[in-house]
Amino acid sequence: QSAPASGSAPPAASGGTFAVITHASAGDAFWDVVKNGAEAAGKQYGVTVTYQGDGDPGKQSQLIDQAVAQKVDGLVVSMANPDALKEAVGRAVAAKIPVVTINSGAGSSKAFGAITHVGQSEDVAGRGAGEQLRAAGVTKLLCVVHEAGNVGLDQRCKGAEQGLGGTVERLQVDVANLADVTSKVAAKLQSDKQVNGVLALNPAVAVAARDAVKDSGSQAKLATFDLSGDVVTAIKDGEILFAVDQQQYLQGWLPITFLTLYKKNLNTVGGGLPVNTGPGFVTKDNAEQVAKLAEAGTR
Amino acid sequence: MTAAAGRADERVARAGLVRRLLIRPELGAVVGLVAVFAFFAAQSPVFRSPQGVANWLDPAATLGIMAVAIALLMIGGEFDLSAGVLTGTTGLILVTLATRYGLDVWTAMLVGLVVALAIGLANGLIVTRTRLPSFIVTLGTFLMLQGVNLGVTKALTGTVQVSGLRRAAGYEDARALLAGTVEIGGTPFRVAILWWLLVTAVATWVLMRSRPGNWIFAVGGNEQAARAVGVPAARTKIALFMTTAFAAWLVGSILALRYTSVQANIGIGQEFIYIIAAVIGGCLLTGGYGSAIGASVGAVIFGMADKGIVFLGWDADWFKFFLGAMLLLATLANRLVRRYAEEVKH
Amino acid sequence: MTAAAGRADERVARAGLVRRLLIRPELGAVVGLVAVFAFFAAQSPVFRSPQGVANWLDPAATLGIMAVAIALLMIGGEFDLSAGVLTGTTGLILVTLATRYGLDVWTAMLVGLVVALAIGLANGLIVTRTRLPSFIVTLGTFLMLQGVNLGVTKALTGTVQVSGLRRAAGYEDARALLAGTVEIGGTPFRVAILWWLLVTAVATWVLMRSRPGNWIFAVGGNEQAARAVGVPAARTKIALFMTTAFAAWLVGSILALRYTSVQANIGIGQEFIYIIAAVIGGCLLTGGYGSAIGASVGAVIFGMADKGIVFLGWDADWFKFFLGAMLLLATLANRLVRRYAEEVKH
Amino acid sequence: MIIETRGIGKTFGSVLALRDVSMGVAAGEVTCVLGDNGAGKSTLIKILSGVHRHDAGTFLVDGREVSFGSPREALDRGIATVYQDLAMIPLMSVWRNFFLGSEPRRGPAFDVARARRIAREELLAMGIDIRDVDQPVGTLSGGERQSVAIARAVHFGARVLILDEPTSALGVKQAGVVLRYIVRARDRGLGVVFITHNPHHAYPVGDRFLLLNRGTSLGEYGKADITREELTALMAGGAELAELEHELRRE
Amino acid sequence: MIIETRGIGKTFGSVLALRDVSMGVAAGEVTCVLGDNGAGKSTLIKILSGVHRHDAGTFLVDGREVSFGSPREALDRGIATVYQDLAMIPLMSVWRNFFLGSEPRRGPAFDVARARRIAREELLAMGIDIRDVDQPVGTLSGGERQSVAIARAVHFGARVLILDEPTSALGVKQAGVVLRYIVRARDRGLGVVFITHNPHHAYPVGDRFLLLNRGTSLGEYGKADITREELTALMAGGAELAELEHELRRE
Ligand SMILES: Nc1ncnc2c1ncn2[C@@H]1O[C@H](COP(=O)(O)OP(=O)(O)OP(=O)(O)O)[C@@H](O)[C@H]1O
Ligand SMILES: Nc1ncnc2c1ncn2[C@@H]1O[C@H](COP(=O)(O)OP(=O)(O)OP(=O)(O)O)[C@@H](O)[C@H]1O
Ligand SMILES: [Mg+2]
Ligand SMILES: [Mg+2]
Repeated sequence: QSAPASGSAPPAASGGTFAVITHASAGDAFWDVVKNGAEAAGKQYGVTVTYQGDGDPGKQSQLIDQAVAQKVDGLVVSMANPDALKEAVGRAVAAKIPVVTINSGAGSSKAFGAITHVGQSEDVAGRGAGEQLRAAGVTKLLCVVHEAGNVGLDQRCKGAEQGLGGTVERLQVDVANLADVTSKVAAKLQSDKQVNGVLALNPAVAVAARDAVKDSGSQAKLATFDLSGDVVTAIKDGEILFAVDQQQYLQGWLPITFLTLYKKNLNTVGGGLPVNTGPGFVTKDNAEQVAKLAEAGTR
Repeated sequence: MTAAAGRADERVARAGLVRRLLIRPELGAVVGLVAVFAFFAAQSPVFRSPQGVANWLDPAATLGIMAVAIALLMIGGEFDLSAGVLTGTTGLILVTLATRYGLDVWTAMLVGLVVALAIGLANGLIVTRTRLPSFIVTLGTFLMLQGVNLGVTKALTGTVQVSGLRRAAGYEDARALLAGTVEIGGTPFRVAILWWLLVTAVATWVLMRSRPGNWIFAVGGNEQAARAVGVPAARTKIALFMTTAFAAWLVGSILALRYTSVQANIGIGQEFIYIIAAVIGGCLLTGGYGSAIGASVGAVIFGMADKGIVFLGWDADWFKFFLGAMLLLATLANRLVRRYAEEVKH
Repeated sequence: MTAAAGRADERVARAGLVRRLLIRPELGAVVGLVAVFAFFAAQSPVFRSPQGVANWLDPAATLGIMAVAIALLMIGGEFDLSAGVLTGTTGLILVTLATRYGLDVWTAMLVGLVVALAIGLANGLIVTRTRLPSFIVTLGTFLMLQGVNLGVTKALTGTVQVSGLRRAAGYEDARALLAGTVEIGGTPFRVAILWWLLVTAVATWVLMRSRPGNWIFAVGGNEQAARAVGVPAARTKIALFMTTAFAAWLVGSILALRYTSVQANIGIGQEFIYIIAAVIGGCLLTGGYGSAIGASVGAVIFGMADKGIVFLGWDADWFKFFLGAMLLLATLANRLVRRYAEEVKH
Repeated sequence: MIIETRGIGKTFGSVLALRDVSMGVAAGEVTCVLGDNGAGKSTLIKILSGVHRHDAGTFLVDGREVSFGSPREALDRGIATVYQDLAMIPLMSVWRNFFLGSEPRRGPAFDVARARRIAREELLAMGIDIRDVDQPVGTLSGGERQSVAIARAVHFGARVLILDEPTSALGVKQAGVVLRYIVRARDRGLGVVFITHNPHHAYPVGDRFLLLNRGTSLGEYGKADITREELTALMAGGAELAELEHELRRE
Repeated sequence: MIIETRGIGKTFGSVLALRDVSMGVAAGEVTCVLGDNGAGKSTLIKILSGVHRHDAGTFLVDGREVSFGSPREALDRGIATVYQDLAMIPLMSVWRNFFLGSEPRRGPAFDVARARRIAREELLAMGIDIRDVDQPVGTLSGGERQSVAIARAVHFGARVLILDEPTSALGVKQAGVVLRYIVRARDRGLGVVFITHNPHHAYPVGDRFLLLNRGTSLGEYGKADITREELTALMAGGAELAELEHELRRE
């Protein structure tokens, strides 16, 4: 089969096979950078990295079970829903597979037997965004949720609410249909003039929301999570205030590094405390530098 | 015993013009439309302002273009689940070729069109040759295209989104034609709305006043009987799949030009919204019945309900609940009107 | 001229046992099953190991329970798009009541069952009373339930996921019954597999060997003709919607007990996978034809393809591509076998 | 009179399909309904059997006024019908179609073995030698399908048997069998309603003749009041048939 | 001979529907195909009209061997057919059905006004007074539907007209009209294949009689070789009909 496989079945001769299993579906802009980071690290260390993801915690735990059945040498798991993954992770630990948790789930990481946790939960990032927006004078914020019921997105909005200290209204849009995003955000801005800030949780949504702000003639400040070429351009042009950058590349790179070291050398990093990767912010000041990196998919 | 043609028949009760109009498939949907509009317009002044109208007409236009194509296909007795993802494929082709391979926008769009038509042709050929249900075949293409969109985009660009179309040659012209705005009474409306009206008009003419239109109804109503009187059933169906692919290309290009960037997972899930709009507009899922205007009206109903809830500022958590209730009520109104029209006496 | 019953008829060619078997709807699907299994088993030793089998049988089981119920409904000529979200609703009810309102697990499950059956009843009543297509009606319930799942969960718990079922009274017993494992040859298999086999067996018996089974085929094949000979068409359809709701409750409870937490958006999108499995297993989308065993086989095919691709370690970006290709090939194999069976001479 | 209608009528949207028709069906008698195409014969019997609800006039069963909401209600009063266009479920096998709605039971189960056997026997008795009762009805020939419907109605016919053009798709021999069934049913005390375009089929078995034309009744005649020739003439709308025979023979 | 078959046969799965049938259709002649229900008549004409492909024997049109892949190919050689069970699209209006597959054009468009007018005229000429040619075919009576199909085939019939039980659902008058059409088509030099169960319809118009029984041919007779009584006797499988008439009359 001619899959352009960055991680293909036969384990590479040297280091071993590590499985990255996240709670995001394939093609998600944020998690794609994580994937790129993990794969780059795999190439660097000469180990095989496989990446899978599914937003349904049940499916995610099935993927973990599969990795255990395949006797991988290490496991990287994002835990948006720790309760649901408890048993699957437990089975991996019982099978003597070292586990590193990433992104959310820092609280349960140690209890489940993971060797360490990398990254920070979405609400920390959200809080950072909220604080920045408050500094920019936003009092009523629109949080654009592009996948209803997604825990990560909910945590981002919640964090922003804490950081802002003002009102946060949620708006549900369909990320697969950008025209819909534009017109819904515009509808909200037209019908509620109090809203003076918009927080997008995805770069494509940010681009669509930018049009909405323009269309509706609103003065609302726009910020977003994550980067894309267009987002960076918009930041440079002053259309978007800033983008939250969790530096999630590290959430892919570091766990593979740690697992490789653990396997070779039994190193454990952080002594059970989480290793933080962000959040960073991309603003007009540093947009120029990261533009290229965002296009390449590492920021 | 044989009455002269044209003489009134004593066995036909006098049917008022109103009732005769109501019997048409699309005019049932129009009642749903009026009801939904009245509901939102009464409560939100912004909703009925020109700016508000421009706002909810915009997504209705792109949805409408697709709904009309899907309605033709459904009247012809088939489904296309791959149409939503195909809008993404054409957009990705356009942006990738224009930004990474230096093609100008027009050439990139042409390549996208060729690929889209090829995919439509493949869908049609597989369905007519293997006689597998189109639900399954286009589900296969749906999944495969999803994989291709993601896999190829990643392989070529290293990311799951391509952007930067603004800098490509020919961008401004193409944008003005497909993704610009026209001012009407001081309010800018998207040109997509004009394209949508054009597509609806052409589709209606084809359905009602052309030979292929007659064939579409026939292959959807009873394919074997249609074949038996010499209708080129396979060719008709293949043409319908290619029409859908064409519409997907049109919508994909409009959206890519408007947002200048495309994400690899765009369009997923939209295929059902197209079908929903067509069904609200009176198309039968079993084929052989429906109208292009109805599908357009269905698209507007969906667009109004979808945006109206936001205009009213109802709790976002309950959004889907209201949307579902609204759709159910609109279709119910539509149905009640039609039944009334069919059953009223004398 | 009238041949004695039982005497061989000279107009019937000798049909081999193999061919007679192949003509059954489900045995076509079995060929697809064998092909997919052989493909993955040949390349991945883990896939064919007991642990691997337990691994892909597990999702096939929950999918299979739903696919069988949906297959019955589809044979009866209707769709249910709300079934996937309903698994989430029942799970949310179970976990919320057991963790926030102190009910024991059994009572909470009972409440979930009552709600599920009420929703099934509502679906059935609306479809049979209004004569709207079930696609639209259950689409309405689908959206409404999505809203309710999110809105109510947020309102009651403040988050979009509820967890902590492990601490509820009666959890261990309920878990052992619905979400535990049984050891076979040293490998733990999920008990859900047993439930799935039971559901398939019961459904097959009902379809083939009971009066309601006859009615199901009839209302799906030609509702008016069935009504004309006295089949209680409305009651049959309502019962089918309630059966689907029951299955959704069973699966929702199994999953909630297994993962002890439920997310408010769970189950969205699954409704089509159920339909896909049923169609792979030989159900007609137009109703009147299909089998419960076929739907189960379809679920296994889907489960194997879904997990097999992961076992082979193919790039996740291309996952959907392979899944689509696999499904298309499996259905094609199925169809070719059936056509061969029907056309072979003497 | 088991069944009686008085000035019954039915409208579909703007189409007046039936107006002011009065008729009766008595036990032990055959009522023939005759008339041109589109005269309203099928509409009339669909009202009698509960498929349509009449919207004018009165409809009495056993002297009591009724308005059937579904065919089940008619069946429950012993009215069994062979429809012209609502006959069979094409994808279902012959025996399943045969027993649809009245499945024999053994315990909770559908007694499949008995259903198969009876279906085959009843069809054989009609002179239809179905190869295989498991064959889907959709693959039967037009006449075979019609025979299954008739055999079913005869098997389940309780008090009134309604047959809408049962003989039209049948061969001479099979038609003869059906006519014999009608006579036999009549002799068993059933009321029979028989629709046909063939006066050679209608006259020998009919006791009363209801003539419909363009939705209205031209009158109901007893057998005593009318000769075969008169009947034929009335059905053909005058001397047309004789003239035609003559005309065709000339060449 | 326009059409000729030699030892033609067709199998559906394990069902041998037709075996070793030879027949011919000549210009200006009417070939009647007669036989019991399930004898294979419809299967035979579906081969002639391209719906099924034969799997044994040879099939010649104008002396050249053919095997039609679709009805279109048959139509293109001037073979028009009225099918017993593949007649109409129920949800489509009468005029759309009438012109389906052969729509009249005006420029690129379907000439709707003309289609409406011709459909109404042709039906009136058959004695069927359709209220409204915009009515969906599904709401017509059985006989009206059949008339539309016949009117269509007659209107488009080029060299061979095949009619599968066209008169079975028709009233006496309408059946007469159809028989007259057959004669007129024959006189215009068309070859006609006419399937019926009614010897009174078959004998007056037929020139040759092909008798089928249980899928095989019992022989082809010229009109000179057979009397009406012999034909009736052959169709009824012996003296059954006479006996039946007698039996029924007795009571
Ligand atoms: N559902 C319907 N909607 C509209 N018109 C209808 C409907 N059903 C029947 N009609 C019309 O009512 C008239 C009577 O139809 P009916 O079927 O009763 O005739 P019929 O006497 O049985 O004729 P045939 O001998 O041809 O079967 C026909 O002209 C038909 O077009
Ligand atoms: N598609 C099919 N599959 C299986 N069997 C078939 C199929 N079509 C026809 N048959 C069988 O072939 C035989 C001949 O059918 P056919 O329709 O040719 O009969 P016919 O002579 O037209 O009868 P009738 O006078 O009743 O219309 C029948 O027994 C029928 O069951
Ligand atoms: Mg009738
Ligand atoms: Mg026939």
